[in-house]
Amino acid sequence: MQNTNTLQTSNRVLVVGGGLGGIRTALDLAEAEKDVILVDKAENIGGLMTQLDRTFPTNNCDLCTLAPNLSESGRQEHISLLSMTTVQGVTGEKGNFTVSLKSAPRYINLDKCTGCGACYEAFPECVRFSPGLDHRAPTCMRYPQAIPQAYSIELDKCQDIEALVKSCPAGAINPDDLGSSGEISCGAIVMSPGASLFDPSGIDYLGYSEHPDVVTSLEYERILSASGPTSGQLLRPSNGEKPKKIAWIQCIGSRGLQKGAAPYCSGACCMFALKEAMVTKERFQEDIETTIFYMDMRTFGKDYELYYQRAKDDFGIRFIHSRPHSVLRQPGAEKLEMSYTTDESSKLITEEYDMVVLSTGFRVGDDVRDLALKLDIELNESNFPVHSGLNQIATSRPGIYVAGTFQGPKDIPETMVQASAAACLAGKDIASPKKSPDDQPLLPPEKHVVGEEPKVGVFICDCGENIGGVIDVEALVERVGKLPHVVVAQAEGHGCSRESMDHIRSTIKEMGINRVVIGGCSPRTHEAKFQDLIRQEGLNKYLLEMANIRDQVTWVHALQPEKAVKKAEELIRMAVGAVIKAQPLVEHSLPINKNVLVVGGGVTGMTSALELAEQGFKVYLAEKSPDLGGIARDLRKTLEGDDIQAFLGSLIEKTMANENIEVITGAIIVDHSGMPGMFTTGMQVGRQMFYRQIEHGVTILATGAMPNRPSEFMLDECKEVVTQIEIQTLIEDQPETVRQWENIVMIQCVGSRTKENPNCSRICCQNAIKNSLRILEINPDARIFVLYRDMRTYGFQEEYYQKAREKGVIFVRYHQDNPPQAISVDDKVEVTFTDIILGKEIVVTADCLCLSTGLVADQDSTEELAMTFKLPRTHDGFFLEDHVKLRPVDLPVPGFFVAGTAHSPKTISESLVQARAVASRAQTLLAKEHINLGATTAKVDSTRCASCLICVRACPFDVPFINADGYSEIDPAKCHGCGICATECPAKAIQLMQFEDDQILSKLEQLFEEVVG
Amino acid sequence: MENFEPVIVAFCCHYCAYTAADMAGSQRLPYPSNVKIIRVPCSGKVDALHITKAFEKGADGVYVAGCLDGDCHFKNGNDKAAKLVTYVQNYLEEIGLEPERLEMVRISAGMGDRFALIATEITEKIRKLGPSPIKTVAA
Amino acid sequence: MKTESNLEKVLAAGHLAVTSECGPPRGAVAKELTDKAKYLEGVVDAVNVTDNQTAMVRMSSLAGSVLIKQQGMHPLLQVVTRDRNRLAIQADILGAYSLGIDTMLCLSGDHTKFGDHPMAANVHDIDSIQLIQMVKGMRDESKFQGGSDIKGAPKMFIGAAANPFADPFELRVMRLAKKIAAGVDFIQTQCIFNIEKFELWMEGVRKMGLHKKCYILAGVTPMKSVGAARYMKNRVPGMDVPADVVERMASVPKEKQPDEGVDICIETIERLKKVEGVAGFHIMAIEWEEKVEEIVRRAGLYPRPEIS
Amino acid sequence: MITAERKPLEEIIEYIKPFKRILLLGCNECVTVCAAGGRKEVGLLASGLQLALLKSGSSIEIREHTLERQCDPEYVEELVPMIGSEEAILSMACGCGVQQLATRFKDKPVFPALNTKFMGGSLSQGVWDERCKGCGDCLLGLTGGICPIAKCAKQLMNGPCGGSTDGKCEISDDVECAWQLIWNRLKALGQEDRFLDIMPAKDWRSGGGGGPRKIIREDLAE
Repeated sequence: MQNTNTLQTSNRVLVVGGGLGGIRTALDLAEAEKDVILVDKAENIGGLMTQLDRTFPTNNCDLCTLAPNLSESGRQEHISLLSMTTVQGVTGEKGNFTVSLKSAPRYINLDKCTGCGACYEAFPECVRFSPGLDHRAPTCMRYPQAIPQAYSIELDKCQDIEALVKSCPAGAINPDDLGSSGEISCGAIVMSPGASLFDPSGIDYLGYSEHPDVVTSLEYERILSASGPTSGQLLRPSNGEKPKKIAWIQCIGSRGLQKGAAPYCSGACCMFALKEAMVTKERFQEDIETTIFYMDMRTFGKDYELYYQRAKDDFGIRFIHSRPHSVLRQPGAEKLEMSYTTDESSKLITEEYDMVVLSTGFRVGDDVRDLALKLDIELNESNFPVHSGLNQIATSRPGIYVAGTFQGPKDIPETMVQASAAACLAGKDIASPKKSPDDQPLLPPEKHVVGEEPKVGVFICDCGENIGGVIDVEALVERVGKLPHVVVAQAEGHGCSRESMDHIRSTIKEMGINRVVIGGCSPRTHEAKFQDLIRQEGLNKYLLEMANIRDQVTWVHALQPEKAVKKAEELIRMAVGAVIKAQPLVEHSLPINKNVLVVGGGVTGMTSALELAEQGFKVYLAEKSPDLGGIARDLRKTLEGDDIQAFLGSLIEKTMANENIEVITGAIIVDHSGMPGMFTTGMQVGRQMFYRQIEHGVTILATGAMPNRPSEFMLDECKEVVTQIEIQTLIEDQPETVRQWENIVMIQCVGSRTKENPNCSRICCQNAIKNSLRILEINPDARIFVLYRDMRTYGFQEEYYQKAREKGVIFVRYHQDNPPQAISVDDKVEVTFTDIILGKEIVVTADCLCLSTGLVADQDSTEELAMTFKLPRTHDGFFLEDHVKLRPVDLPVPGFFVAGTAHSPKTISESLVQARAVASRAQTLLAKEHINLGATTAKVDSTRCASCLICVRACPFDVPFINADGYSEIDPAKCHGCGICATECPAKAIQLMQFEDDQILSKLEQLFEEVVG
Repeated sequence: MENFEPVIVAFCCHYCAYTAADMAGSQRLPYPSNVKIIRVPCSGKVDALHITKAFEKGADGVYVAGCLDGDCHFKNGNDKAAKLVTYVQNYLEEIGLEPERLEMVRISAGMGDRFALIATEITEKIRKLGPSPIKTVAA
Repeated sequence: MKTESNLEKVLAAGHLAVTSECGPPRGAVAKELTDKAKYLEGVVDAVNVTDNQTAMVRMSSLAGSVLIKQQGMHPLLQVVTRDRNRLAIQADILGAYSLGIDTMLCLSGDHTKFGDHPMAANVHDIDSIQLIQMVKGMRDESKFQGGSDIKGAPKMFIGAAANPFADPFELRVMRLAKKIAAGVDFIQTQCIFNIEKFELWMEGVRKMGLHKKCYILAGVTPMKSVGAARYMKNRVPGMDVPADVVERMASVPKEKQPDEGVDICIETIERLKKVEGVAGFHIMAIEWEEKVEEIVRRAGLYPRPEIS
Repeated sequence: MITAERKPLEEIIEYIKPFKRILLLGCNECVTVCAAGGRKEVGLLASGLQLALLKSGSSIEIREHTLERQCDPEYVEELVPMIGSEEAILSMACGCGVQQLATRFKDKPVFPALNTKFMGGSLSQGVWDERCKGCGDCLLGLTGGICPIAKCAKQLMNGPCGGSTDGKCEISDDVECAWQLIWNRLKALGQEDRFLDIMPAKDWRSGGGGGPRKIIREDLAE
């Protein structure tokens, strides 16, 4: 019944905003077999990210990271995409909303447009393009892999409409397009409309409106971008020359620092500036001087502190703790003049710069605010949605969720996590549509290629500047085209873009190609995509080889272009050699086990378990200790004042009551085997340590972190020295003690951001603020000193920081090389520190010295779990995600996810977002009925087998056996594909499909072709 | 000999070493282009024959890169690879090739820096050893 | 009396017998052997002449025995199965007896691995027990091992070795029983340092009444130095030198160690005299033959009985 | 199974040096199972020889092939149409195979690439031990299923010598004392009294003492 009228069904989710977050939400839902309508007001989806050049912390090009997602979303059968569309109003309630939509006229029929660009060539002024500094952009698609792959027309700018219509070879231009409006139904709405950026025009002393060389960070990003106005050249807007000295000024429009600035911290600008400065050094000249003027360096994300260190130590970026006084340009002068003072001296320093970049913060755009009002969701004074309790994703209106920068200022990884979490919550509000077998996409039958002469097509990406910027792709194509069996070699811009994919497909068809080589990025990330592509053209997926000429050539040999091009050619030759030997292979699949194992029974683990259990999945929740609750058992209140114990109590109650959840306490994981969709994990349970095994399809690690307890500042020696967790208990349980204190000193970064533990613990700054404010509530006369290195109260925490300052908490900065000293004197602690601004040493006799010790990975348990599950960890012992931006809660081993502080230190509400995100990611796997085991399995040639048992003994998984016919048999459904049996087989009777000996030997032969020949 | 550019074949396991190589890429950590990677699912997949053939074709150095101790995605493929490398080193010695031309290394997926460092060190080592005697004869 | 052997006569008369050994030289100089043998003249009842001891090539034990015999002493011919097959061994036995040699010791021999010809084949056509059987058959039934008759059977007094200290310990008594069943007349044991363990073995021997079926000569060795003690403890297979013995050797200065070794040896003999079933002593003073007389005298075993 | 091990490369090179083209022949039976002469080892030896020869400035054409069994004439016959310009055959079979080849190809030199070692079995992956000397008169029924002829360094048939220590043979700590094993077995089977039986001197005729041996099954033999 539900499917009879798809337009009217409310059994789907509306995602508003086609930026990275919206795409992630839509993809998660679609992969979980749920229907989505994705609307975006722009002509092509991609949001703000399409304007960025490279993004931290990996500093890779965004377009190439984003592109696969976009083409994937363009393909998804569950997603309907409405571009140039806005939401006009919403009625109804959770489960049954009616949304009125309005689409602006594009004047182009999307079904007909091929994105050929003829209209733009003929009438460049009529074709729409909008990002900053756009007038010199080389292409008027928003970015090379645009989705939909179509232009849009600005009809009012067109003089000769008839000629414009005729210019289109596809007949796609429709000047009579009036746009459309209508209503749709949906069960839940996810808002990810993104944010705008602060406009610094109003701040005179920064000179943004007067001097072209003062740019915002996003504009600077466009200048760096390969598809930007200068085609990726770094040039001064004023005179087109290369800049030699560039400065960044932080906190523009944030932290209430300027006229009209927002009170919060924008969270991402510090990393953004670091990235821009590093990319500047890396891509252009080492000798470009880069200086960052900052208030507090807020590199609080996972491994971000290391990134900061790299910027400082490896790239030589200069950091000045100062708010510049002014940016001026003397009449007739070329350069900008910046004046500032430093902490150490009040003398005004003036320096000359070629360019100044303003790190402008996030704002809620007016259109977004209006949209929110139409949706009737409550906003705070900065126009961000008010969330309910600890759940950041839920708005005040049930059924409407929020993700990304509209929820609060944040960076890409956190946006991606929120997007998945929103998919989890929204997906719960609708039912999964019943699947019919006809839903399978129809693929053409596979062509028979065995015995055919190999006809290889080689497609080489330039990947924007990534490859093309280092090597001459056209010249490479020419040489590769001469290789034996290569019938066509051609350059593809971004091979993974929809346009190029279509191009490759048509080339395969036209030239009758039966084997394909892609020269581009890593098969690790893109092999599946190109396999699908050739399969759509009727070729078996395994008739493909990828030559990794980006990650393993141009990215690492950029300084030696001749060597890079030689190596790229060698790698392609090797790929051609191997693909010629490739055979069509059959993939194996097995039914999936839909049970879930959640390891760790803290708030994160319980939340993930509940989300999945409420969706009908059986969840085993394994907790090492005898009780649920984890570290939250020791916590009382959040910064915002939420009662953690009340929350925890109800969470435990719900968990215990849910009949789909089996809580196993006292559980120690001891062994593990299987593959995604069919894992078996063994654990020893309870005091008797009895052994049980659990079969499950996915595994979620929510094992938490540990409070750090370094032996510093007399901690554990002197009873007046406590940690933030302990002071919190004192405040709540012994207010009379706290009331008697005169002086309290808090020291930040104890045991964090040090040589031994270089990362930031993220939570300590807000803990110090939280506890300071609580102390002042019960003891308004207390004098509180917070000794810090950088106050990292990101996002809305900044407002509490301001409040603490207003209430008289004294914040004193210290340098890492001159830390405070503490000695015990009677029942007090004497703390000595240097006030940098006063230039004086200060001694405070404190009643309590509180150390912000943060969180560290629980090395013992993560190490053991990492060994058992074969998972990688970071240097400091946290689980290492598969991709920090695009797959932030997926672990590299398929079927494994990580959430909460096992990923990195974070607050409870941030952990809860991840908990829901992993629930969403898990559902993308669990929604499938079968798991594809791939074709990389070992195959026995029984005519060669000597039944020697060597494979039987060698297999790490005990798969081979000698069958009734007396030969070794390997069940492809059980084979893990390591190839060890193939290596050890003395009769060479076993080959590992896709990695056969002749393929490997052919690669070697081709590599040395020149050397020998 | 000063301008000698060795050709080095690195058999890298998919789950750790190859990923580390990609990681070196995304962190833009340069290393010599002399190193050519052949991806294998597990370092345990590398056959003695693949190694000797590499030398036969003209490699100046070969290394097999697997996961860290105890971290093999396939339980113990990396340990098997390490034993194989020792075995082949002895064979190379018998053949009359310097066993130092072959090496086993272990890298985890996250160690882009280590990958670049190892690639650089091995290239320098092979450069010092000079061209493979096989190649000198063939040329 | 089965034979004309002087050793058998001494034993049969109920005396504590004393034997010692003399290793033939690694060359063809007879004097080297006869000089050493002189130290034993009148001190022992029979002189073992070793057969390529520790698998090192030496003058043959048959020739050595003949030289000893020419000195007027009583040689005890050692024969190992390692170097010769049954044809050669039987031929040698006939030859030996024809030259007046009437006492022999049947051994399997140290493995060639330990000697200077590790590349040599280990013959082992028969083992030591089969050798005993064969010699007994030649003596008592006048038959060669292949079954044919011997004209003029060699009347050999048949000895064998026993090691009470080797593993598995529980087989050590049984193996002696097998040797006795095969026809052995007397036994020379491995050097005894661990007296407790030897007594334990003897207890087993007595339990089976084996001490009544053959003569057991307890093996003793004077140690020259603590180094020698350690070497025997660690390097010689089947040798059991308790730690306290090594410590005792180590507790005296180097120049006093030879005397200490002799003292230990004599004390051992004194203790073993009290063990029921011990019929005599085999003093292995390797390359230290000059000390045998002192040991024999101080142990109260001198003079040797003259029985004809 | 017959076990074997590759000869040192130097020795093999000495054999094949005079030739330009050789056939390197593996065997898919015992020597494959003991990882000495199957297809894999054929490939590795070919590559190793090629490398060694290239290094010394010469080269050779090596054709690789593996027969099901080199010790049977019918399988060897398969080679007849194949052998063309190959001047010599290098066999990776046991001595039986090498001799079969030499018998069949009277005008071609045949060389062994392996040293045939012993009759044994696999102890664990990659480890084989000697179990049988082929004495032709099996006495395992008397010794608890463990052969003192094959497994005792001195072939003692009547119990352990005085060098047995902690279950190990005097010749090496890596070698187990066969008689310790036999005794353990006898005890486990409750047949301790068997030990007291004296095993008489062995008739070695069946073990090769009577010259080269042959088995003729009259019902099968033509």
